[in-house]
Amino acid sequence: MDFRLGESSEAFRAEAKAFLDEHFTEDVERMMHETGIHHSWDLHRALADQGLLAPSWPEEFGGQGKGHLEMIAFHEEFQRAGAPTYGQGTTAIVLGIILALGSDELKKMIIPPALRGEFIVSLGFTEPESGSDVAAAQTRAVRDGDEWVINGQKMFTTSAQDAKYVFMLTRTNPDAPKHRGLTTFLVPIDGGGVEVQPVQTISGERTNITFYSDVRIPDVMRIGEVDKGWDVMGLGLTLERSGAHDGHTIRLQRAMEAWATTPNEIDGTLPADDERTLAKLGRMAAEAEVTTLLARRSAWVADQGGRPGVEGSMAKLFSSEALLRQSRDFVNLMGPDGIRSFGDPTAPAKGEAEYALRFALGTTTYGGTSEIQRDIVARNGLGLPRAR
Amino acid sequence: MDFRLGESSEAFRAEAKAFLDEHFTEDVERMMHETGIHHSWDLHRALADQGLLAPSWPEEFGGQGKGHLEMIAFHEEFQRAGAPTYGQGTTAIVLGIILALGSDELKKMIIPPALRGEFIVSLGFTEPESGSDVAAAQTRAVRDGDEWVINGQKMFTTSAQDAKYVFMLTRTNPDAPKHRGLTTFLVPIDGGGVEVQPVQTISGERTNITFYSDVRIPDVMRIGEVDKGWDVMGLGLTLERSGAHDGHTIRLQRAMEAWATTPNEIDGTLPADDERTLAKLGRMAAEAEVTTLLARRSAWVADQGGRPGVEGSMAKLFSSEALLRQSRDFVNLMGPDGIRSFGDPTAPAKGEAEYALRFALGTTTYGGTSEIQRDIVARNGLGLPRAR
Amino acid sequence: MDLNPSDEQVQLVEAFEALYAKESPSERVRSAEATGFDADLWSTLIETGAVSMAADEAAGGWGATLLDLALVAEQHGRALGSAPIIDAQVAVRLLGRLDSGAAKDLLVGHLAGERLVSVALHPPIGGVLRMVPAGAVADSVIFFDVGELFAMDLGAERAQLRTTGAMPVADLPVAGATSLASGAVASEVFERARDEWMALTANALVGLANRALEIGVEYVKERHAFGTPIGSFQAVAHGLANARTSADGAMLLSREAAWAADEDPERFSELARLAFGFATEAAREASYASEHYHGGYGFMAEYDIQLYWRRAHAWPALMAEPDVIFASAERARLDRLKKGA
Amino acid sequence: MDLNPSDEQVQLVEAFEALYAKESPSERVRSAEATGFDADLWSTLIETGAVSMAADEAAGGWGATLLDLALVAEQHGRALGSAPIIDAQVAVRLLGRLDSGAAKDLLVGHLAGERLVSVALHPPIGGVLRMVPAGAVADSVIFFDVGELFAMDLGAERAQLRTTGAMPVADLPVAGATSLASGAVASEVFERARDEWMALTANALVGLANRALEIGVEYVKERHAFGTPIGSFQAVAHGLANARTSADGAMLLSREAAWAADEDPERFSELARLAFGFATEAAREASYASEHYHGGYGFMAEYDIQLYWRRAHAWPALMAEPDVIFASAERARLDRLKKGA
Repeated sequence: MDFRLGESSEAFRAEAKAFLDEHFTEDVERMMHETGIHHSWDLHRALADQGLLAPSWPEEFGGQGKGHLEMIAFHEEFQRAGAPTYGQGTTAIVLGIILALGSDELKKMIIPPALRGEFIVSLGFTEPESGSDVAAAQTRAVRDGDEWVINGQKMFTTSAQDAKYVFMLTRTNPDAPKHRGLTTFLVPIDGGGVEVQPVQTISGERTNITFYSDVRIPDVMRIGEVDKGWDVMGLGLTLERSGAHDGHTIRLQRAMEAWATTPNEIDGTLPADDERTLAKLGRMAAEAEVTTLLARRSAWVADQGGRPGVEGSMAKLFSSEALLRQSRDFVNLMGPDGIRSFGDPTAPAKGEAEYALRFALGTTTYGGTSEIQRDIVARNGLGLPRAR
Repeated sequence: MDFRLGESSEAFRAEAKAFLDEHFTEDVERMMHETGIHHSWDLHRALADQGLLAPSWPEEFGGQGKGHLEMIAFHEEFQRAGAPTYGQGTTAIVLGIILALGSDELKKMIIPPALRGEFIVSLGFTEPESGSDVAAAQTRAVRDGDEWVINGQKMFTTSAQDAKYVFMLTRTNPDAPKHRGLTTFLVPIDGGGVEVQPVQTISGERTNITFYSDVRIPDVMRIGEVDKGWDVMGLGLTLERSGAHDGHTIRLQRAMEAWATTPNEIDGTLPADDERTLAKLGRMAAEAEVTTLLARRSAWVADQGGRPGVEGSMAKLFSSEALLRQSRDFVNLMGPDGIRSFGDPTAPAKGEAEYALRFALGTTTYGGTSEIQRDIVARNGLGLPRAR
Repeated sequence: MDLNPSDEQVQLVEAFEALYAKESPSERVRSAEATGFDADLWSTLIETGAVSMAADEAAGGWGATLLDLALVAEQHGRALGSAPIIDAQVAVRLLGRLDSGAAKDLLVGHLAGERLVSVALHPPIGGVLRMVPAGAVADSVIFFDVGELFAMDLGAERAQLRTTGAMPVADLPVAGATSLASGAVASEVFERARDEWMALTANALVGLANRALEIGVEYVKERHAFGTPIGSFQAVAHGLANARTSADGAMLLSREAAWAADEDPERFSELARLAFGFATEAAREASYASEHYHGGYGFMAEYDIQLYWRRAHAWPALMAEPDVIFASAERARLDRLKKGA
Repeated sequence: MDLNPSDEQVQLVEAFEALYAKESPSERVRSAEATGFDADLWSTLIETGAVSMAADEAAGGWGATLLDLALVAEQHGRALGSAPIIDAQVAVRLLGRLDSGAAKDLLVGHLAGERLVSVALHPPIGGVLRMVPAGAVADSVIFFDVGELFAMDLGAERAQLRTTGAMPVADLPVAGATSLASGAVASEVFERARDEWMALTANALVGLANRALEIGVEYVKERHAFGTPIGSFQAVAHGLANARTSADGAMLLSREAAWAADEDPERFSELARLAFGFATEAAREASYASEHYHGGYGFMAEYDIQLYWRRAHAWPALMAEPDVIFASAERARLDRLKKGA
């Protein structure tokens, strides 16, 4: 056994660190929190310039052929730094799908400019009436000659304000069983008929509702076969749950350990001298290590050629529920000061715990709720019969 | 509003206390723990002598016409003292059912001698293949002239080794829908064909499996109409969940507060000087008070003429889950000493926390599991659709 | 035992329920988010007597019991009222216990609606009263420091602190304070005020929890997934059943605590703290469950459930976290038991 | 990264799996409940080399790594072995680090299977070593007191303590102890032994958790209620899914901790404690979930699941509760970070 990620992973991690030191400036960070937009064009283009938008891709596509264990080191650094990654994250998922299932024409049209950093792509899965039950999507796509006409509404199309396309799940056959009448498309946002309405969230992150009125797109924008969209989604949802998960906990841990080992301004006491604080920090350290190990195990399984479905669900479930516990623990532990908001100059440890408290609320929902992950672990991991 | 139980309740509580001071001797307590049998004939007969076996019953039946608020004060004292009550508890449930639904002949045969303390009655609900799903009972009762022939097996017939009868749920019509082919009987244990097999449990309590082979009983032993046993059970299950719930917590609380305020033999330190210990004691105090209030609310609802279904489920759910938390907290808090067993002379606080840890395991199951109680609260309390 | 409020209390509750329905719908709560203070709501509350009800009849008040105030606080919590009603009532009761002229003057101005008085929950640290409830809108603040109780008039310049829950709290440097009392009286009156604040806030948190659960239950009945209302899934139903049970427990305990102020005074301190600790956790459990079962909608600023969740964290934090509260409750409890022995 | 054991490790695991299947089925575990010690199992373990494997090759052992021992400990935990294998291995490694003649003599006797040596996890209190692992069956015990490491031969009279989990623990009055080492060496070697005990016990708890979950999952697949296997109810399935996730996390962390003894020595202390705290809670969660979903059967002595639940509480309690462990882990962690800075 070996619990190191390996030399090439650490070298790639160092590359990520160097990149972040240079490009993830205080300005970028401040802008991200002020706007709630976790996407930075400066960062994105710099990544593209250094061939870091899709380092895991083969060199023929401009990638570097990095393996899963190298990629997770890279992602860990971005997450731990708190750098904006939503734009490149959703784009990478969609490019992965197009590479696997898109037509040659679509690949040619989308992949090279995307890898040059010219645009980003949003995800359009969730709808007002379908969340966890993704396959219940009602947004309609109707064929009209060589075109498709799309009408409907998508929730949580994060980054849509900056995106060129939305990768969208639509219903093409309302008469077929739920999972058999779906088709996926890449829908241009600026091609007319798409309205992007901003949505504010508790953590300050901005997302969007997007509305689609008689949006006409050519058939070439279709991905996968007609009415076989659920197969495409299977790949998409697995990709959505892959990647590092420890970043938010590690960031909180660093902030709380710094807070605990810095003497109080007024009376000079150290929070770390208190046994309760130490116990909470230790518990967080255990959960941070477990979070890291669960995510790395997924990467290792993939590296071995496996498909880490259950492992990915465990990593996602554990990391998000742990962040919830940790943020509550530390906001509590800080007493009245704990609720001074992130952004208020008087907040202890810059309000990182208070921010995590609100941020954590989203993590147990997006990318599949904790309930969905538990269903997956129970059914696919433990072999329990389908939940009733 | 008034949160006092009232003068007559307190007077009745004093009566219970006086009774326990006299009759719940160290010998009775030791015997209870040595045998695991939570029934004492001495105590039972003394209760009968003082007319305390069914104080809530009308005077014509030898009762005292006590109200719900008086009865809960009485039960609280018995529970808090840790006195053996299983025998009188199950008997009281069955007598209540017979009073409400039994034939005049059966009433005459059973109620007077039972109230004189001559015998006790066990419950025979659960079977090897039916626990939470009580209505799935498969023990067969077949009519043969004016008699019934019973074959089957019952689990957790606690006190059966001391009981004269088992109140039993049987299947009389295997072809009818599950809830419509059930009938309840009072089955004599010594009439032949019944075998009582002792069962040991983690807490040291003894219960039994009872086997029934061609047990013949006359039709007069039937309670309620044929195939309408589920209606009888409705009353039985509600009665089973009524009564005080705070006893185990209050007993643990008293033991832990005594432990925390007694100087350590070796170094003279007081556990109560430690903030963590104080916080755990305070949390237990809050849960003890809530447990008491939830149970008293049920009694108050009944006193107002209501039927405290949801309130009873909440009291049962909260009290048992709280006991589980509390016992874990204190076994942990005592460090290595926490796992010295109840009964070992070296155990701190006589091992009360260690005993509670094992005892609590049962409380979240018998009388309806926590899951069943949550289903009831969700469906009947919150109006949520039937759980799938 | 009688768990029903009296007829007068039912009327009181109905009156405030109506007031909050009109003056504190969620649009109003939202429009006061920046400051946590709705001046119009506050005026209406003062006019209705929400502050003066807390004073003895001798002082021109209604002589409401703490339980009466608790029932009002529950309505306040349900509606997430953006007004320092509990802080103001606690100040009234505190001042009513003091004999000094300064205290009497302060009370008169406070009751007349001229000078809003609040109470700092903690002594100053490094010369600053930190996170003072209503500190951003009060005209005077009462505080305790080294065995003495002081009042201090507040100037115009006070930075509004941004907190998780939109409250008019502020850090207030101590300057030019007047002594109101000293010695045993000062500390007893201060401790009593803290306990009353906890008892009333516990009841406000109960109202908050109840309303949060109503919102959550309504949502899971309407929201469908996999062909059925999501409330039919045990993963959802059991979380709400647990939260409803905790909230029922918190309601009983919080009302008992307020009742005990007059009816079981020896246990008041202990019960107020137990209720506050328990209600804090119940409100957080209830609002989190309801928020989480909203799925992504729960994370959106647009849905009301987030308003509840944020205040369930923020309101009680002004005093201390539950573990600290439970320890202080147990201290009061062990003191009482020792005296009784 | 490689999460697979080596071929040699796979063979080692298979050998011990077979040994435990034969020598520690649940009947044997039950028949040793009174003492927590199965003399035949212990003989077989010694013959198989379970103790000597822990010694360096120079000392006549196999030179197994801590990770090798951890994989054996996992099998031990799965089978709830009634034998002090971890205590004995920790003693071997401790003695191997000492130079004194007394230590060497003790090690020789211990490895020869003549004198079972155990290590007290805590210094004596009031002249008594309390709750000593294997204290009821060991011939000698090593303990630390005021900066010095001692060995003490044990007489015949030792009261077997009754505990939640059936272990051969005893309270041992200190008398006639021989010094093994003093100063920095003594405390370092003692701390190291405690950390190794925690790392190995963490892995035993992982084995316990895994087997408890297998039993629970099997049960809920077979047990029917309301016309369906109870494992199809979310209330059951989700509890087991959480427990499985915690147990997977505990397994990764506990193996990493044992691996770190040789491969990441600076983090070993911290990881051993984190793993021990986390595995303690994971084992309790797993065994409770499986026990509880057994319904009334889980409460019956006859069902094996209760054996797992009791040991999940008892084994780790010999060291300290999770909160104390986590605090000590964080202390080690902050020390390391300070040195690194």
